Formats: sequence, C-alpha cells, structure tokens
Amino acid sequence: MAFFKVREIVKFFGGLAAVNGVSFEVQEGEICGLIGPNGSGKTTIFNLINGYFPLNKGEVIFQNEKISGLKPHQICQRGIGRTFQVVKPLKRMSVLDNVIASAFLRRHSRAEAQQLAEETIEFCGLTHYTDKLAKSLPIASRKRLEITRALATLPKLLILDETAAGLNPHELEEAIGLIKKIRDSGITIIIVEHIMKVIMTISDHIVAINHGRLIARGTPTEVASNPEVVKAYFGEDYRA
Amino acid sequence: MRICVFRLLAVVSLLLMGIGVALAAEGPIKVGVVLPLTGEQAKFGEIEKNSLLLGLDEINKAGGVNGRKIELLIEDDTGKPDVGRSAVEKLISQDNVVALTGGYSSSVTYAVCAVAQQRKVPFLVSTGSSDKITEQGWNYVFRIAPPVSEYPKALNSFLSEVVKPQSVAILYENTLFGQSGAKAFNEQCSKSGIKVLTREGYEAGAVDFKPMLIKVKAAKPDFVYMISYVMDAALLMRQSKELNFNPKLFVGGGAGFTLPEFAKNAGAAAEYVFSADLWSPQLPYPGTKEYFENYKKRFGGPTEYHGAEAYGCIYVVADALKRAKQLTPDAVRDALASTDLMTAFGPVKFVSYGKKKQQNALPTYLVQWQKGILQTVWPKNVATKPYVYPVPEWSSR
Amino acid sequence: MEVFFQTLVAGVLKGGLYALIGLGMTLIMGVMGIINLAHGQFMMVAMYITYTLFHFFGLDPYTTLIISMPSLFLLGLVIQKFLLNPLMKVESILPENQVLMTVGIAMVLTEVARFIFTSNYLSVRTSYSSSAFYVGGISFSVPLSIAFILACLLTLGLFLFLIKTDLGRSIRAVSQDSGAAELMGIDSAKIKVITMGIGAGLVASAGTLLLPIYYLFPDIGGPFTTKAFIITILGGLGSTVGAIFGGLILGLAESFGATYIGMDFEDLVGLIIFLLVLLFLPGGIRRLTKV
Amino acid sequence: MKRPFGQLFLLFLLLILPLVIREAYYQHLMILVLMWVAIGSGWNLISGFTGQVLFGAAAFFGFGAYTAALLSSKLGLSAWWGLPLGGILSVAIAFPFGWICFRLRGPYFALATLALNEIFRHVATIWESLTDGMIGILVMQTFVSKAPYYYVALAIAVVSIVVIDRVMQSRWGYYFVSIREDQDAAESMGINTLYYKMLSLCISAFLIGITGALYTNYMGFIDPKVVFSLHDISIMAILVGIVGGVGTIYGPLVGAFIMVAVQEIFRSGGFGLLNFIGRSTGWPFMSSITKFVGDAHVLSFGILVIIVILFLPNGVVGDWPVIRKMFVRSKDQAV
Repeated sequence: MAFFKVREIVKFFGGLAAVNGVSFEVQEGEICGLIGPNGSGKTTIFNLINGYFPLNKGEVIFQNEKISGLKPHQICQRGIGRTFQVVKPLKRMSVLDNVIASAFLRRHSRAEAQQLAEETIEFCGLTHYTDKLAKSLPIASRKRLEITRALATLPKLLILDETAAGLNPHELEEAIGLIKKIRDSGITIIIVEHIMKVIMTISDHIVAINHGRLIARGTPTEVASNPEVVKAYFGEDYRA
Repeated sequence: MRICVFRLLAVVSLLLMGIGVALAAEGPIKVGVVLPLTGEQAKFGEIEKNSLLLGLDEINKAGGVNGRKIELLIEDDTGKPDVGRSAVEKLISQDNVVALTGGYSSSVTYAVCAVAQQRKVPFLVSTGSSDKITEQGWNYVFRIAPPVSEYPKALNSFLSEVVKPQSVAILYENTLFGQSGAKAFNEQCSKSGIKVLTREGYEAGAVDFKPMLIKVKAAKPDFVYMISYVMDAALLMRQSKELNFNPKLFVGGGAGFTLPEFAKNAGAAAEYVFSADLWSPQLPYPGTKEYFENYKKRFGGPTEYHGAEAYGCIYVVADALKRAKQLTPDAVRDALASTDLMTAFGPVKFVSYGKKKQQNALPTYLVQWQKGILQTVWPKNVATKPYVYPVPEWSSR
Repeated sequence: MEVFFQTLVAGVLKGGLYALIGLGMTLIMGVMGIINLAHGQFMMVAMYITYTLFHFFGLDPYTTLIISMPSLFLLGLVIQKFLLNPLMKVESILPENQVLMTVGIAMVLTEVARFIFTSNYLSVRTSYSSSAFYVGGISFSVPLSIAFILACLLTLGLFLFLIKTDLGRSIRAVSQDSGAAELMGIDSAKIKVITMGIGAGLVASAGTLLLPIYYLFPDIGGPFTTKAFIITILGGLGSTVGAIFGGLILGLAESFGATYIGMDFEDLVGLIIFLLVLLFLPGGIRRLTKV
Repeated sequence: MKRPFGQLFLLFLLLILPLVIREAYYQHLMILVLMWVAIGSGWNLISGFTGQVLFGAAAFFGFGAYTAALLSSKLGLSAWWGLPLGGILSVAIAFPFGWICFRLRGPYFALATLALNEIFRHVATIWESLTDGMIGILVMQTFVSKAPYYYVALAIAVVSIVVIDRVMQSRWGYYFVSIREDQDAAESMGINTLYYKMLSLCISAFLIGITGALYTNYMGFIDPKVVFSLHDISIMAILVGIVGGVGTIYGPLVGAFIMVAVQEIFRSGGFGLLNFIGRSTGWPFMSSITKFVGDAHVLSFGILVIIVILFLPNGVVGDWPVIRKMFVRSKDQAV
C-alpha cells in the first residue's frame, strides 16, 4: 500500500472541471514533483489534498486512511503540512511566535513548543529573524517561514506550493538545499514548482498534468522526454 | 509603558477629585433635577426643563421660599439609566441637594428613585409613568403624574355611558408606555365586557402601518384604541384614512395624540379623533392658562402635559420647602408627604391606594380634535365643547 | 382576498422605496467591499436638506431632488476622500476599521443634525402627502407610487450608466477586482471616491422621496442603515437588479409578516431573512439570476 | 508577567479606593469603569485577539442581565445567582450564536452579529409573558452602600484581565492570534479554527454575560432597550476596545476609563467646572457654552472614533510609543 495516494479526484468550479480524474501515488521518503502549465490545476490539487476545497469525486488516502472529506486542520493533524503559493505569514506576530503557534499542534506546554519552534527555526536557517515581526521579512524569508511553520507541525508529508518562485539564484540554491535537508530528515515531500531547474534536480518522481488531467508520470528524465509534456508544458513556457 | 498608563490614570483621577471638592460651595436652597437633555428623549426633557425654569423664576420673583431663593441644579441623564444614576449620585453627594425632581423615561426614573430612596433624599417624579415606580413601598419617592395604567380612566366612563361598544382593536407601540397601557386597557375591556378582537404591538418608527390596519379593518371592531407616539399616531390616522377604514371612533391613549404636531402631521385625518389626556390648557385650574401663555411667550413654542407636570412639580417642591421644619431632606420629605396643593397641573395630594404609595391621584380627561383644535369633551363638567359622536365616515366629510 | 391584495400592494410600494435605499449601498459595498454603516445617516442628511429647502424656500420636495442628490454626492466624495481612503494606508489590527469609521461618521452626522435642528420631529406636508387612488377597492398611496416609479427609473439609469459609460465600466472593474483594475490603469482610489458619491446621491433620492410620507428627526438613520444592508445582502453585492429584488422581497416580507404574523414581527422577519440568506444563499439573489 | 509590580500596585490602589474616595458619585463612576473593563475585555478577546469583529456584545450582556432579573422575578431567587448562571447561560447562547456567525468572515460576520443583536432585542421586547417586554423587570438592590458592588465589579474586571492575560500566553492565545492574522494559514497549521473561534467567543460571552448580571443587580431595573442596546452597549464596547487598544491586555482598562470619563465630563460640563466659571465670573455666554458642551457628548464620541481610527489605529495602549514620541520628540531635539 502506498504511503500517499490520490485516486480519481474531480473538482468542478461552476461548470468547469478544474481537476478531472487525476490519480497518483507517492512513496514514503521521496520527493514528488507536480508540474503543469499555468492554470493546469496544480494548486487546486493541493487545495483538494489539504481539504481547503471539498472534492466532487474521488478520494485521497494517506497512510491507509481516507483523508478526503476531512477539514484542513484535521488533515494537518494526520501529518500533512503545507505551504501556500501566496505566502500567508501571521504578519503581526514574531517569527518565533509564528512557529510556536504551529508547534503547539504536537507540544502542549509553552516551553516545549518554544523549544521545538527554536529548533525548527534553526533547522531552516531563520535564526537571525527569530524576534522580527513576520511582516518585516523579505519575500525569500517569508517563504522560508512558511516552510518552517509547516515543519513545526512535525508532518510526515510536506506539500510545498511554489516555494522557489520569485527567488534570486542564490536564494534558490539555499531553498533547494533546505528541501533536500527536509527530505533527508525523513519527510516525504510533494512539490509544485515552476522553475524546471529546481524540480528536475530534486524530484525523485514527477507527475505532470494539464487541463486538470494527468498527462505523464515517472522519473524526471522520463517525464521531460514525454512528448505531451513537452507540447503542453515546455511549449507554453517557451512562448511565454 | 504600562507604568506610564497608570500614572496617567492616577493623575486624571486626582484632578477629577480636586474639581469635585472645589465645587461644594454654599448657596441658595438646592434642588436637583434629572432630565434627558440630549439624546432621543431630549425634546421632552427640554419642555420639562423650560417649565421648571418658568416656575422657578415666578417663585423666586415672588420672594422665593421664606426669603431664600431656590436654585435648580439640572443634570442631563441622556436617556440612559447608568448615566442618570451618575447624575443623581453627583447631585446628592456633591451638590447636597435637599430634594430631587424630574425623571422622564421610566428606566432612568427607576434608577434615580432607587438612589434617592437609599440616600434618603425625597424625589418628586414628574413623568416616569411605569406603574411599578410607586409600588415599591418607597417613602422618599412621590409622583405627580398618574401611572400609565390610569390614563384612560375618563375614557371608560365615556365608553360605558355614550358609545356602548361591543368590540375593540388595541394597537400599541412596543415601549413601556404602549405595552403596559395596552395590558391595562385589555383588562379593563374584559371587565366591562368589550371584546378585544386584536391586540397588536409594533416597533415605534415603522414606515408603513397598512398591513396592520388592513387586518384590523377586516376584523371590523367598534372602535380602535391606539397607544402611539406622535409621528406614529399621525401615520396611523393618515393611513387609516387612505384605507377608508371607518370604525365608530378612533381613540388615542394619550401621549402622541394630544400634541400639536399630531394635528399638523395628520392633517384632515386628525379630525374627530379622541384621546385620553392628563392635562390641557383649557382646564379650569388656577394658573393653567397663564402657564400655557407664558410658556409660549418665553420659549416660542407650545407646551403640553409633560411640561405641565414639571411646572406643577416645582410649585409642589417650593410649597414643601416652605412648610418643611428645617431644610434637610428628611424634613422636606415629611412636608412633601402632607402636600395638599392646587397647581396649574391639577390638585396634588399624595395618597396610597392599592399597591401604590405616595401617588398623586389625578383625574384624567377625554379630548377630541375638532376643526384642528384639541377640545376637552369628557367629563362633562370640564368639557370645553360637546363631543362629536357618532363620527362621520371618511367619505362623507 | 382584499386583505391579501392590499398587503401585496403595500409591500410592493414600500419595496420600491427600500430598493432605492439599497441601491446606493449595494454599489458602495460592491466596489469598496465595506459596509457603510452611515448609509441611513446619509439619507437623514438628505432629508434635512429637503426639509430646509421646503420650509424656507417653499420648494416642492420632489424639486429638491436636484439639490439634495448633488449635495450628498459631494458629502460622499469628501467622506471617502478624506476619511475612508486614507485608511487604506493605515495599518491596523482589524481589517474592519473602515466599517468602524463609518460608525463614527454616522454618530457625527446624527449629532450635527441634532445640533442644528434639535431632536424635534419635523415633517413636510404637501397636498399629495396622504392622497391615494383606488383600483378595485385597493388603495395606492400617491407619493409611494411616485417613489416606486422613480426608483425604477433611477435603477434603470444606474444600470445603463454602469454598462454603457467608461466610468461605469471602471466602477464595475474595481468592483470585480480592484487590484487587477489598478493594473489596467484605473485609479481605484478615485473610483472609490466617485462610487461613494453616487451611492450617497442615490440614498439622498430615497430620503427626499420618503420625507413627504414620513417624518424626520436626527436618529432616523439607524433603522434605515439596517434595512439597507439587509437589502444589499439579499440582492447580492454590487447588483443593481439585485437591489430592486432585495427591496421588493424585504418590503413584501415585512408586509406579509405584519399582516399574517403580527406587526411586532415586522422587523424580525427582515432580520431573519437576512441571516438565512447569509447562511444559505451567500451572494444573494444575484447568484440565482446571475445579473 | 515580567514586572508584576505595576499591576500589583494598581490592584492595591483599586482595592483601597472605596476607602479613600467615599463619595458615592465617584464610586459609581468607578463601578461603571470596571464594568466596561470587563465588557471591553470580553469584546477584545473575540475581536481584538481573535479578529472576529463583534457588533453584538449587547446580546450577551442582555442575556446575562435578563438571566439575573428572571431568576429574581420568576423564580424568586436572589439576583446574585445570575452572576454565575448569567455567565454560563451566555456561554450556552454563544454556541448557536457562533454556529450562525462563524460561517461568515470579516464584515459579514460583523453584520450577522449586529443582526442577532437586534433579533435578541426584538424577542425580549415581544415576548411579554416572559420578559414583561418594555415594562422591564425590577430587582431590589441588596446593598445601600456602593462598596459591595464596587468589589464585585473589581473582581470581575480583574478576573477578565487576568484570564485574558493567561489565555493569551497559552496555546489558546497563540491560536486566537493566528486565526486573526490568517484563518487559512491557521487551519493549515492544524488549528481547528471553528473550535477556537467558538472557544474565544465563549470566554467573551461569559465575561460580558456576568457583567450584564451585575448590571441588573446594581441598577435594579432593566428593559430590552437598555440592556440589548446596539448603541449604548454593543457600539460602546467596540469604542472601549478601539480607543484603548485593539488586541492589548490593558487596552480595555484605558478605553473604559477614557470613555466613561469623556461621557461624564461632557455630560456634567467638566464636572460642573463650566457652571462654576459661569457663576463666579457672571459671563452670560458660559451657560450656552455649557449647554453646547453637554449636547456635544455623543458628537465627541463620534469624533474620538474618527480620530483614533485615523491616527491611532491601535488605540492608546497599542500606539503608546507613537503618542509618547509626539510629546517627547521636542525633548530629544533639544538634546
């Protein structure tokens, strides 16, 4: 049985199918990349996994448990952490408090939560921002804060939505390093990324979608050479 | 930072205390007044205040009380009970008044009464019409105006002697005045065998009374009894006319139906409408007419029964101060209790009956709008004009 | 049967007036995304303008529309420009501080009116104030009928303005997505100022039309603010056609509630419908009609 | 609580206050301030800390007040039982209240609470067989002295502040603020937002409810228009919160003090100061100034709101550094 499985999920917005019968599996300990052109339904899939939108059809299974139909917070409690494409820092709280709030999910006393938060902040390399208000952070650090916050819930599966978008090359290297570090600590990752360099270097396994449908899956090299992917994804990307 | 906040608090409190102490000075005989001078009820607070001042000047000009002048300390209760309580606490503990008067809305009046009773300062309520106010056994509280349940006393005899109706529809606003008036009238009707077809409350300030009136019209009552405030009263009459609704008579339960604005607003629809009333300028009491004229001269507008209540109050207070053995609240209370005075508002004597204590038992009247003028029509001995009954239908006017 | 039809007529006529009150609010809420809790107070100001013109210059209340509407338009402009727009730059903990600001504005308008005109009840009496015509025994109030027709005309006018003119299109663009509109070169702050002006002008017309059949005092605004947001939520934000339906539904619900349940329940009926719509039909009637 | 001395000193001052200031008038004002501290704190928890702007504080206030009044009028019990019971029943009513309103966000939430506030008032007015409608309910006051009421009010105010202070340092507090800052993010952090919003509302309702019950005991008379008042309770609670400081522990304390003081200063013409000047100087225009000031008290509330929102969006406590800078700046320049 797979660690994480999405089966035939369907989501309609109005009359439009944003996601139409997508299925894929993720094995424990791997990084799974989710790719597709703009508007192909990647973020929608994340929101469906996360429980932010209810599913119209299909199911999501995590560690042999059906999690579709649960609320986002319940899904988080089951061990799935996520970040948002448009970052959602808790602006008027310090970075530490942001992470403490999140760490409270697994630690019940204030001191323990703070300890976990500090460890996680250090793990993610945000230590020098610890006491800054989240709203004062530059964009790269905000994205990192999102990851830190998600990690502090001690997830088994982490879903990253466009974590590298808008970063400069140096920050990009750091981000890739962080993601690998997270994987090495034993957390499974699903990542949506626009920047091919990132996704190709770190993914063990890639799922490509277009128009809400699965068009290819396999290793990065397999997917990159898939003609449909090239047509749908790279074609459009080049034009842009 | 917190320290600073506290320091600020401390400084301000000290300042407030200082001012309070500085102002407790000697002066003429001090009487406290609590009235709504701002907020929604300010209109009547203002009329009562003016009437008090009118009476005060007359009394002081005539030599005051045993040679000493009276000073009125008028506080605004803004129509809120907690603020009214602030006002009365201030009057008693800072200004050391020997007596209190005023009190417009019942909720504020109640709060003021409770303080007056606890602090043993006599309080002569001018309006506050809730029955309960004089039913608490409080010996420092007096009321010059009749309680709301007694407003239609004169109407009852008129109904049983002249109209002899079978059925009635009671319409009332959802206020203390409306709800308790409707309840009392309902009981009276069932006692005298008049069938109450509908009893309908409404939120004061409604735009459209037609739905209610349509229903009442379909029920075909002999007469309609309405307890409404002035503008609602005018709308009710205008819309009844629009709907061509013709019961034998429309009767108002005081308040809105007797004010000049009612006639002005309702126009032709006000004609022949009856109303219970506590006071009118044509009543044959000494000083009634003069009060009405002087008020108009000095303040440029007409007065009505609330003003007369207040005007009566200041004379009653002055009378009690005159008779009091000494100028202490207790002595003034005793003097008030033995009041027997004729005022422009009517005879004032505080009696106990039923559950009530120290309540002025005042006769009430029935008035009718005739050619745009409010005429007293019942009881016959004080009538200024004969009543018009039966009332012609709208279409035949 | 007469009871039923008379109730129906009363509800529809009152609904027309309500629609006019809701029209300005729906525009403001649609574009600004805020609730204008000073809406009824705008109407109160317009009523005082009408009263003053009637009382001191003898103008017919309906003629004063040409003065009350532009005056309130200006008032709306000023309030939006100097009190509400600056808030977009002020960072505060509660995003609803614009709403709280309108509460403050409402208090100030009410008290200023009380300062000038005292708490006295004022009214404007005209020959047609309480006249009615009868169709088959059912009475139609003349001033309410006029208000109803004017409400329809103004709605139509607003509808055309929003669809046909550039300014109207800009307003609709800001209403749908203020950020995107800004990217397309629309000065959204300016559009908000104009929208507030138009919204205030529209409710001014409602006030002026209401005055001959009603009366006036400084605290009159509050209940109408409540009605305005009920209508807006019923009709759907930013939907002019929705405001008409919202107004009619509220008018009818109140009338039928008053006739068949009891006049006590008139206001309750409106509030309960409001909650039901918020909960079970978010987006209001607009979601059903898609206009 | 790094520096508890300031707080303890304040508490000590408040404890001995009735012994120092014996005038019932000031004691009454202090009772009002303390009641508003509790109501303001309650409002601040759900609105300032949890970010759900409540326009319906009067619903809980009135519910608590009516619980106490009905206990006495219908069951013949002491209205003091209303304090615990009013709080608990307010919490009970907070569940359906929250169930309805928490489906909505932002301004819609605010509108829904406003609507519920009005619905409560209408029901209390119409349901005459239970509440006696606008005739109101009378409760005999237990004490002549103000001191017992003062200490009860003080206890409620202190409990509100301490409870909120404790809560805000705990997990709940972190969750409340997370919800205020971003509900979606909070949800993704494993926070059951509905549950914690409800929890926050329940604590608020409890604090506001017992204050309502105290109001009944203290004032002795309630009617729907007074205790379910949108303007005098719900909006006043918001004013206390935003003037003092949204989302600060001591904001409601400062806000309550300012609001009650402003109201009283305007109402009484600067505690009679204007009258005093008028009398001692004999200037005839002083009386019209006094009247003007008296009339302006609600106006001053309105202007205060506008100024605070424009210039001190975080209230006096929240923007204290800004205020201090305004006054201290000149000193800095001199140096």
